[in-house]
Amino acid sequence: MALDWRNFVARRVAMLFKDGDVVNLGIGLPTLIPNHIPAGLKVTLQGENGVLGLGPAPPLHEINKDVFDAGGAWATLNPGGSFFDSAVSFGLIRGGHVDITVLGALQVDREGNLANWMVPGKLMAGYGGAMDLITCAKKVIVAMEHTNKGDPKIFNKCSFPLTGAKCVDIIVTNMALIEVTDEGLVVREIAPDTTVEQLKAATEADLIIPDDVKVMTVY
Amino acid sequence: MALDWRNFVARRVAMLFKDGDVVNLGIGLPTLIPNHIPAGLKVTLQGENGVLGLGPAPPLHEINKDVFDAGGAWATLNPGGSFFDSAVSFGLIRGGHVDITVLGALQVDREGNLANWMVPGKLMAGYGGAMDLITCAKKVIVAMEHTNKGDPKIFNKCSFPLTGAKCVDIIVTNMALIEVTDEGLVVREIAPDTTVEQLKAATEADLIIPDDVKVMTVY
Amino acid sequence: MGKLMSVLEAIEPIKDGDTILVGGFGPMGYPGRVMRAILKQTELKDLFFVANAANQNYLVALEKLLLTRARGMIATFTRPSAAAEKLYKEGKLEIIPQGTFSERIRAGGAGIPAFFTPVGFGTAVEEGKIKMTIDGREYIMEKAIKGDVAIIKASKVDLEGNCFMSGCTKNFGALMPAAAKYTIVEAEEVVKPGKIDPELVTVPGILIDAIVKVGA
Amino acid sequence: MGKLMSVLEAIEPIKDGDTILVGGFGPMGYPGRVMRAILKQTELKDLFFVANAANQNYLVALEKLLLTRARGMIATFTRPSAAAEKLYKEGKLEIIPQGTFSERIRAGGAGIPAFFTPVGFGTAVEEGKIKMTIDGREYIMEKAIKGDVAIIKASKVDLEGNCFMSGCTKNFGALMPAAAKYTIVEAEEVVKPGKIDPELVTVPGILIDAIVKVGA
Repeated sequence: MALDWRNFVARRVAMLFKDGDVVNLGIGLPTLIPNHIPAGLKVTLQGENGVLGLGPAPPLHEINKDVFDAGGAWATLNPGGSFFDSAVSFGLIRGGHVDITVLGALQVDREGNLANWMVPGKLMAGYGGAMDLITCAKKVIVAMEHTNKGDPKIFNKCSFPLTGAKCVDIIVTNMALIEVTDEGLVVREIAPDTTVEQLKAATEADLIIPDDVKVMTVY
Repeated sequence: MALDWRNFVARRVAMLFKDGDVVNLGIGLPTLIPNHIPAGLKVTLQGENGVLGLGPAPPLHEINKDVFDAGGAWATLNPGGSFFDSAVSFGLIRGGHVDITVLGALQVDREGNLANWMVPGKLMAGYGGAMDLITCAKKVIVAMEHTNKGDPKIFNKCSFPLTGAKCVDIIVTNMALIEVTDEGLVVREIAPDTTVEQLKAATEADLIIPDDVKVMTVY
Repeated sequence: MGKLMSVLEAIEPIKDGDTILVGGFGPMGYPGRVMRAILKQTELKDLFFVANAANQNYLVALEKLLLTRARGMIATFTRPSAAAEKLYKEGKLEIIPQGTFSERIRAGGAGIPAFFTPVGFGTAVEEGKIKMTIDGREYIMEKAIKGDVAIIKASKVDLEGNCFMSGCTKNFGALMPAAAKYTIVEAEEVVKPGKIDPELVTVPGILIDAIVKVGA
Repeated sequence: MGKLMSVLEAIEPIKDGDTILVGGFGPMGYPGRVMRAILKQTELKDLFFVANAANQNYLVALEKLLLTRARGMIATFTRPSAAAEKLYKEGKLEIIPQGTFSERIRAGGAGIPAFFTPVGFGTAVEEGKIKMTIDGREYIMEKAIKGDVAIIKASKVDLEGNCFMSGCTKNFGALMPAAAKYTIVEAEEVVKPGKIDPELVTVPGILIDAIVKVGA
């Protein structure tokens, strides 16, 4: 059964996790990721709202109104999980105890700058916990649709106000897996249904495409 | 039944407490104070080792090895008490949530400076939690014997390294109750068995003795 | 007088111009009963709110107070909120990162006037702030937040004010009482002192001034 | 490999020169079993210890390590300790206030490189430190403490490393794991994940690397 593009991206991101990782997932597409974490891989999900060990959403009749994720969705707690206040929660985040954070973006650029909190003159959402997470998590993965209705989201330089400076490590989209390096944006994988020309056309930023670029595949 | 001087001092200090006060008691003489707090006065005892609501020492056969005071003595917890770590504990202290701290001193002086952590060349004990308490508690009460085997302990200027600068509010000894003011040390009460001459002889510091000085009495 | 009182008694000490810290992560842990009383049963004005979020759908009393009776707000996320948009355009809304928000409130309660954090460096958050390089990395200095009043919600509270906040409802309400001069807690369950396990006290009673029991 | 291991396996990663944070308020919460193993079953040297106290009567393995195999120590209270007196005379013992000690360790774990406190102003503690006047009061800047290793004791630990520390035994051990690269916890009771109430977890398991079960 073919995956839709959102689940394709979610599964490719899940494949980047290692045993023992502590992972924080943003709202939107990243919430699909838990369904794709291989059984047997021990990944601890952190919610910045004060929880470690988030489990799947409960059946409606088993909701505990005090257990929810940072997007406000009902959740469960896995055995070995724990609850704490926001100072402890962001102490864990700021202290570097979250290995990976995965979140969406309005814009990302060649230096790894990320903008996702406002569109000048249009939208003002706020930082929430994103700024702490992308500044302090050991690895920052952006998971998103490659374009916004055809308009590029990956730039040489972000024009929106930044959520974080030089923080993004990897960008995973429906078209490619791109690594942010000191040399620039290096395309490591291209989706099977995407050509190099399509990828370049959908990206404002200069891309480095090595000879050994791989086809993006998921198990 | 007459009180010995230590219990006399302890009771006079207890009479300074008000309903609702949060109080931290140092080691030595201050540990006698709880016996003298009037029934009906709600005073919450804090231990900087991570506890609010310390109760009396338990009978030997009822010791809970995880409940103790900051002097390391076994204690009990009153209903409504709670436990927490040392960062929370000193957050409460530093944040000004302890109303009164009572502790001993090697030296106190006219400016309210206090020295109780070392005697140069002789003794090096360390600050423990005393420095935080005397800097941040709303009221600092020194409870001690007026002299050290006849040698004064109240000076115009401390010679030992300070534990806290300009922090002491009230000094209660077996000879007097003295208030530290901007004008200097004001004797508010003199013990019944002490003369003004004896008090002055036992004190290196200049003392202000107002006309309305009272006799130090306890209930 | 005990700490358990009516909502009107509890909010009586609040004054025009006060800075009010409001607990809750979205609707979870948000003290809706007390906030509604401030909206509907007082004419308090020029209030300054410190709350994680504004949200016109879930935090209705706060939204209405922000619209007409607030002189400003500190928050981390304010979508959707017409009131927050209005304050933002007027330069009266300070948006800060959530970890910095939490830590500034904790600092306010813990006697720490300021601290350094890497969060916000290189963004608009750093503007106007002291910067320092410490052990080779660049940081910005953030100052403590204190309030006149904290309004929080607990799962259970005893008559001395000891609060238990269940699961993820601790969030910011657990930090606010220490940072405020006067704290009101609302709870559906009010019990006798000693009925909350001393290991489960989220906020010690010494930090609580007023308890309001709300219908379950 | 799981986190439960022998004491020798647990201490194997410790290296000469390491900074070791040791939990405990006096003997309560002090990880005696692991400390004895370091003393008797290793030849580790040039160690730097961060512990609230030195005490030759109650903290015997620490005392002996301080006497012969330590390059220095940070502590708040060291009486009686011949080893601490020796280090002090050699200029290798830093005595700091206990609240500053706690907060510096918490800061180390929470990504706060430095903070301001009023404690120590006007005393020897302020020497050599940055001072700042904030909102009219004078403060000194204190820097975070981090370690290579933390060694702590818990009342109960689960196989994922979640620790429950009972009563007053939380003290500094609750703060140290976040501030260290590698943490060993010793406990008399080791249980399956899920057997500790999620509201009672003093230290989350993600901060624990090695669990040593000790005889009751």
